[in-house]
Amino acid sequence: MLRFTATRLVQLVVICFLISVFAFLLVHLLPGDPTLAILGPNDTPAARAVLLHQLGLNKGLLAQYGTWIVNIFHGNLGASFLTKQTVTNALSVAVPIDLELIVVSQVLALLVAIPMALIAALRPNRAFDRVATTSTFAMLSLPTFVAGPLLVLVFAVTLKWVPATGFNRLSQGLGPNLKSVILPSVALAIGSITVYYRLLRADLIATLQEDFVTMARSKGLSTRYILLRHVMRPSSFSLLAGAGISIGTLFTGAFVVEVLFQLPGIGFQLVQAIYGRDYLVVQGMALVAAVAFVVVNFGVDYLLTVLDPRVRRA
Amino acid sequence: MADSADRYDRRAFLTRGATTAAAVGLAGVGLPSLLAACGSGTTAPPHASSTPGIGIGTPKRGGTVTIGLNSEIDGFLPSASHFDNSGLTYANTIFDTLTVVGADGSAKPYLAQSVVPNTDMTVWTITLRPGVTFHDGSPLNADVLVANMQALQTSALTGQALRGVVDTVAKTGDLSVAVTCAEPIVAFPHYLATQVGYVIALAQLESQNSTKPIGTGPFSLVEWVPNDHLAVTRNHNYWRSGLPYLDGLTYRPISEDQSRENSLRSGTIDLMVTRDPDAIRDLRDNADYQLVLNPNVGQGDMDFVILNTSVAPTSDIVVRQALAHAINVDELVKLFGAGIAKPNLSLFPPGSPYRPADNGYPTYDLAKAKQLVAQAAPNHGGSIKISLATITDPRLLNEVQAIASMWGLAGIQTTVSEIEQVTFIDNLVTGQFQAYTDEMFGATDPDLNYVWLSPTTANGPIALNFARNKDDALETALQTGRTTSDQAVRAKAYQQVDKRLAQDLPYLWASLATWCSIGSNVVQNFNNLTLPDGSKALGFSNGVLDPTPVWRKD
Amino acid sequence: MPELPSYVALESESTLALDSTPGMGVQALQSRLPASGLFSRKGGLGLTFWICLGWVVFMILLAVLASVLPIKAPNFQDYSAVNVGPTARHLLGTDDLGRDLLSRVIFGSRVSLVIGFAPILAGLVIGGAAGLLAGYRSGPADTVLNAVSFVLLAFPALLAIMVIETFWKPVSLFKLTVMFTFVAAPLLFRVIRATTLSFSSREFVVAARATGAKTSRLLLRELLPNIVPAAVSFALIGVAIAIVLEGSLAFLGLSIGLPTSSLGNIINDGVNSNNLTLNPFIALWPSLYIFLLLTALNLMADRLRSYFDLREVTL
Amino acid sequence: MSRWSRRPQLSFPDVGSIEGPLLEVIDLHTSFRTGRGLVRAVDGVSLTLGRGRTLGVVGESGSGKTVLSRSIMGLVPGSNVERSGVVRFSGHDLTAMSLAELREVWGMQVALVFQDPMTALNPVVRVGRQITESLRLRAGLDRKAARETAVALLKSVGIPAPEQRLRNYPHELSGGMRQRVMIAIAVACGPKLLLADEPTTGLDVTVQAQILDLLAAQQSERHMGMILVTHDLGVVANRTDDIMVMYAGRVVEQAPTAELFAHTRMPYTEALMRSIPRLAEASHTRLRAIPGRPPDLAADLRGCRFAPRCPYVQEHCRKEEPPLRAAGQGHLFRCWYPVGSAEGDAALAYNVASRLPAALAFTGTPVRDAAMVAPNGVGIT
Repeated sequence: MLRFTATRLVQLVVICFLISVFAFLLVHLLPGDPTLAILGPNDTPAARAVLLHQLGLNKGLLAQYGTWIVNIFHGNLGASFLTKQTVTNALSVAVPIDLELIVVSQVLALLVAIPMALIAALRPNRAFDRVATTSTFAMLSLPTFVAGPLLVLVFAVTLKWVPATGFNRLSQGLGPNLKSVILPSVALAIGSITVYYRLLRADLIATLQEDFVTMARSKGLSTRYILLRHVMRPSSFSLLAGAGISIGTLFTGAFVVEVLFQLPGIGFQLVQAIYGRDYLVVQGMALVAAVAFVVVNFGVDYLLTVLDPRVRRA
Repeated sequence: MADSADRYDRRAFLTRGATTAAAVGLAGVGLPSLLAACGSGTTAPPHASSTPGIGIGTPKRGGTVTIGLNSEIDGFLPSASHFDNSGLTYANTIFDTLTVVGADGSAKPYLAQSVVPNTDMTVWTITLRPGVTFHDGSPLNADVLVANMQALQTSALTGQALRGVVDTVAKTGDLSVAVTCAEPIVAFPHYLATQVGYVIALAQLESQNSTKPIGTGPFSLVEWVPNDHLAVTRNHNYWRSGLPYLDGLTYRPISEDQSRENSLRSGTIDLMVTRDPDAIRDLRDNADYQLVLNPNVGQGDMDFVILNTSVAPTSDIVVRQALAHAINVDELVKLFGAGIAKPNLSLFPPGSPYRPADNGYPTYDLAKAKQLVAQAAPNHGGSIKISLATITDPRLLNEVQAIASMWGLAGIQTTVSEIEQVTFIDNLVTGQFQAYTDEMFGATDPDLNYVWLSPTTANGPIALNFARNKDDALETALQTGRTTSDQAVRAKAYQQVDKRLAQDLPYLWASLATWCSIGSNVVQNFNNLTLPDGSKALGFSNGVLDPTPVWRKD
Repeated sequence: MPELPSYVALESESTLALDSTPGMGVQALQSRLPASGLFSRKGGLGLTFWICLGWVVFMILLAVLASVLPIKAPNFQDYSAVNVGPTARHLLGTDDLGRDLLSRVIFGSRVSLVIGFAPILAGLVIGGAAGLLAGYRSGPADTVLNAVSFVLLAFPALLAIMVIETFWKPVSLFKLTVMFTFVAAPLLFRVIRATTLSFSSREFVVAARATGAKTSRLLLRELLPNIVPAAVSFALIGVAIAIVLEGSLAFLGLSIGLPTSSLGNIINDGVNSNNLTLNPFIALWPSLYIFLLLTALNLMADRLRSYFDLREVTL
Repeated sequence: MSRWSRRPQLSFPDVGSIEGPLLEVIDLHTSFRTGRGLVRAVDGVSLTLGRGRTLGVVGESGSGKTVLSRSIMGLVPGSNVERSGVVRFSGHDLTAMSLAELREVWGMQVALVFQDPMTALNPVVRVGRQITESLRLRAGLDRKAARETAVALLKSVGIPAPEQRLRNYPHELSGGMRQRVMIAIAVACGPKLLLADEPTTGLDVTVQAQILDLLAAQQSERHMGMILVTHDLGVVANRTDDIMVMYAGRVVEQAPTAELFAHTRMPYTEALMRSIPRLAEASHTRLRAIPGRPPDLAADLRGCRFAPRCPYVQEHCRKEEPPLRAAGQGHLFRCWYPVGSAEGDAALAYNVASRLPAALAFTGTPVRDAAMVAPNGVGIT
């Protein structure tokens, strides 16, 4: 096991280094610079020179990258040129929002997709399977930015059950917190249900054709027991891999929902920082999102070796 | 100073929150200097029993209100942060301005006890109100005011705009300061009602801290989480005794117009500021909500297409005339005004003293437009090609496509493009554009727009007069308007400005912006500020609120 | 077509001695084609398959022949009929600029079909080849390709697309396709690598290798037929996601330059400034188009997979 | 607990006390509706099995022997199955039972041993749980008792160090070991009838013998009836009491083992026996395979199903299918020109004379494969 984690750690470091270089270069490719965003029309050459010096942007790219990386190791991700807010502070606002959005939406997606897949796999090509498959396509062709407004129209505006926008932090009580997160999570979950349903259904059908299922039946075990204790585990591998990727990409992929529901998550602040040429915030957010993705997927890889003893030797 | 040239866009959070670079840094809200000859206001039809925004019955103390704004600000430093309409609303909550514009349009003393000019209006003496303290307990005195003024003069953001106005600032007494101007500035009190009029505590000024504001205003800071909320609580020793009524306030910036409207209708917020005509149309006839539109006083923000007069083909006046004649403004506003916005082919709103009877602005005439295109085409390589751009906003994108098809009918090949905010502003400032949509010129006194219109700021690599039109007659009219104290002469001067703009056509006018504040019936008295001298303030204008008089009914 | 339990299938096809593992070589696939031809309901691919195929071909024809069809110009603004529901003149109604929705959806489908299929096909080729190689021949090639795929996936696609767009003006269909390929290729790489890994440990591959088969022959003849079903079903989801992703970009103003329409930016327009309540048709027709396209594609894919995969659930 | 858990009360008398046969199968049919028509996998099979006796079922692939074993248990899944006939097990008709009642029978009364231990054990579940789960859920033992029984079971099937083995996963055991675990699982709840579906096919010969001895030992120790399904005549030769030969879904010959080998009546059975390589023959003698292939079960077959490949075939065989006829005590066969009878020899001679390919192949003397013989006459092994 140690060798497994060791190679993974090395890969993690290499990948994060590549991503940090990638993020840094990309952002500095953007035409224009933060002085324009700060000074606006009063961007006289003199004022610009002063500001560039203040922000340390007059140094060479390599030097800037160097200072950025050194700061990171000291735990200082730098601050926004515009709002003077430290990136860590912005993250302390963004990460809880994204984490909660991702956890609630993916749990919802799994709670819907798993039972559906089980029933569909038990009777492939029968009525339920056909209906479920078609309805998942309907969900797939319903973009988040259509699902969001529809949900708000029904549950917030007409029924007034939940707030239409905004994020109530956990400190304001679980009830209000969940209420503020439920609509964006459902909008996000709709996209994931289809992927999870199709992955799980395909694997379940394959597993249900294995001999050990007939063996289990020949022991007189109930269908429910066989499904949960024998069939689920070997069929959940690609589902897990799918979850890893979908959770990873949601860190920045949820920006549409974050805009619609005014939730300043990582995607939201990343987009804003790009528009404002707020280099340090962009680099900080991009790096954190990327590291989160890598960590999540390495976690999934580890979980796969735990779930499938045959893989452990690899 | 001129009202902020803020951008009307649905992606306000994308742009304004981070950059609001569009604002000159000086956003003015205030009142017309003359008694407004007030035409029928475009306020919503009167409610059953009360006018919207005016409280009924005795004010109730306590409770909190949540207000949804259309954008987030980037800080609380008047000398470094961009105060768009949301910025000014935040500032009105935590700070006070030296003067506030009254319902009659004149700038009345507020934090300042008096603002007195010398005979030729070149030296203005501001005397502060005694016994006023900041939230951190420090006293308000002449030293603090001088420090504030000097900070504004030296700041990269506001310095250039103030150069033409304020020359030197000197303390003349414990509570009085003398400001000498470069030239007679008739509308100086109006400047003190804009971003430069806010006075912040020495502690915040010296540390240049833009996230922890300390002011003299009705509420003091509790917590500011950018793009999420600003929480403030009642300032118990506010210098206006008995005010404010509320215990606290929460501002929530919601950039999506649709989301903000949904938040109001779902009760997530109690009051909102919007400029989306659809929202106004939806809620106008709904008895649960009070709608307060822009007062028909002073100058409202104008929606228009700005043409770059320093670059071909828009440098050719004939082309500009063709473009003006080709736009069917009535149809355009009907399509996008949701029946709320009104076409307004002038710098000034209808009923304003500065609006000439007929400013000669070209009306819609497709045949004439075609003829002008044919006339101008030979000296532009045989055909007129215009690139029309806007920022990422669904209504503006549709508007731009409509204009493009109208110009197409007149034979002008138009390409439409969408540009994100920073590049948009950069192109405006550096003149790398032909035709852009734009929205600005909201101000309580025409002089506040001097820096945007004056040919003196039209040259050099970076020009504040984006259209870069150089018209001497326009400059003389602006100068007389700025320096004469005779109202009749001033009116004639600004009428001349409007006529010149209609001749030179740097701006193709469309309609007045439909600013509106909408509150549920729970929120009372959100547009009924009374000044210390007992008279009524102008109140909500160009998207700026003052929460001081608000109370909660339930 | 109901299937036989595996052990029955084995017995009744004795001489073909199908190996016991689910995967089958290419020769087994050919043997599956029944004597009674492809079209018959009983043995063939079934009517639903051909209906779906017909529908997809119809959609592609519509998109290709759009400019020739007797429909209105997509960008013509008819101010007399703004936000109108389906009428004789405008079969599917008009949008908030009075443009005919039928022609905008058809012209829009041009962009969206390309955006949907091109990056996924490119991704399948690039990701597929890399995936096959990495999955089959683990070792340095695998670790390098895996690391590259990780970096591409981990990097916020949003940042890349936004930077490229502001830098690489104006946005064209080709550029969008290239950008989407960058997103699709690593995803498909990971799926195909995973499937290759699981199949390459199966006996029939080891057996084929034992008979001295060249790697290329082995990859193409043995592994590919088993990987295709999984890859195709994932790719089809990819098509849907790509089309809808283009809509999210339109939401941010980073999509195809206006006024050309794509299904994404029509839907986006249909959701803005309460068009949803005012004129829901704007968002409805393109979403319906995507839904029908996807359902048809996926039914075909499922039909093909179950046709070539004669096994029955034993529970 | 949900309604399924309400256990239907079926009473199964103790093995010793029932009169009559343990298992009685009367005219069992199992067919599958497929795209190519109705595949009649089991086409009318009847058999009886007494307590403690072993019945061998022999046949090529596609003869329906595996479907027979699964049909007896009622384990043939799928919505496209058509079943008829009666399967009476110690007085209860299994074919009339509901799924819930059948589930009472499975495991406790009747058990199944699979052919391929590799796929019949769940690869991701420890061997221990795959044994104890039926002990705990069906036999109602608590965790500790179940573990102890499992260890005892593994010991009884000859697995060394059973405690460690419980923690292993199936892929960590050898083929033989896995088959022993399978048998342990099957006999865990003390079934009265054991259906072994080609239990040794997946194993090498040396392990085969051990597994078959183990099955025999378990059978006698637990006084079980057993049906041993295989395609290898050698397996059933001296381990079964009776043998039933199946061809194309039908029983073609049935007799006590010794009787079948001594007086084979059915040409197919004779051909099967002849195809077993003899030690006596020199190495590399070419094996005698039966030419042709079994019929397509979906086609409507007329006449004797072995006719196309039978060296004794005559016109009568092609026109009318011979019924099962008795040939002495407990010996049935289905042929017009049985082996060893006068008509049989005449038919064979006639066919050889008329140069019928099947007959020639049948009578040709076995020849050594020249290419494989080294110059010194010793076969290249």
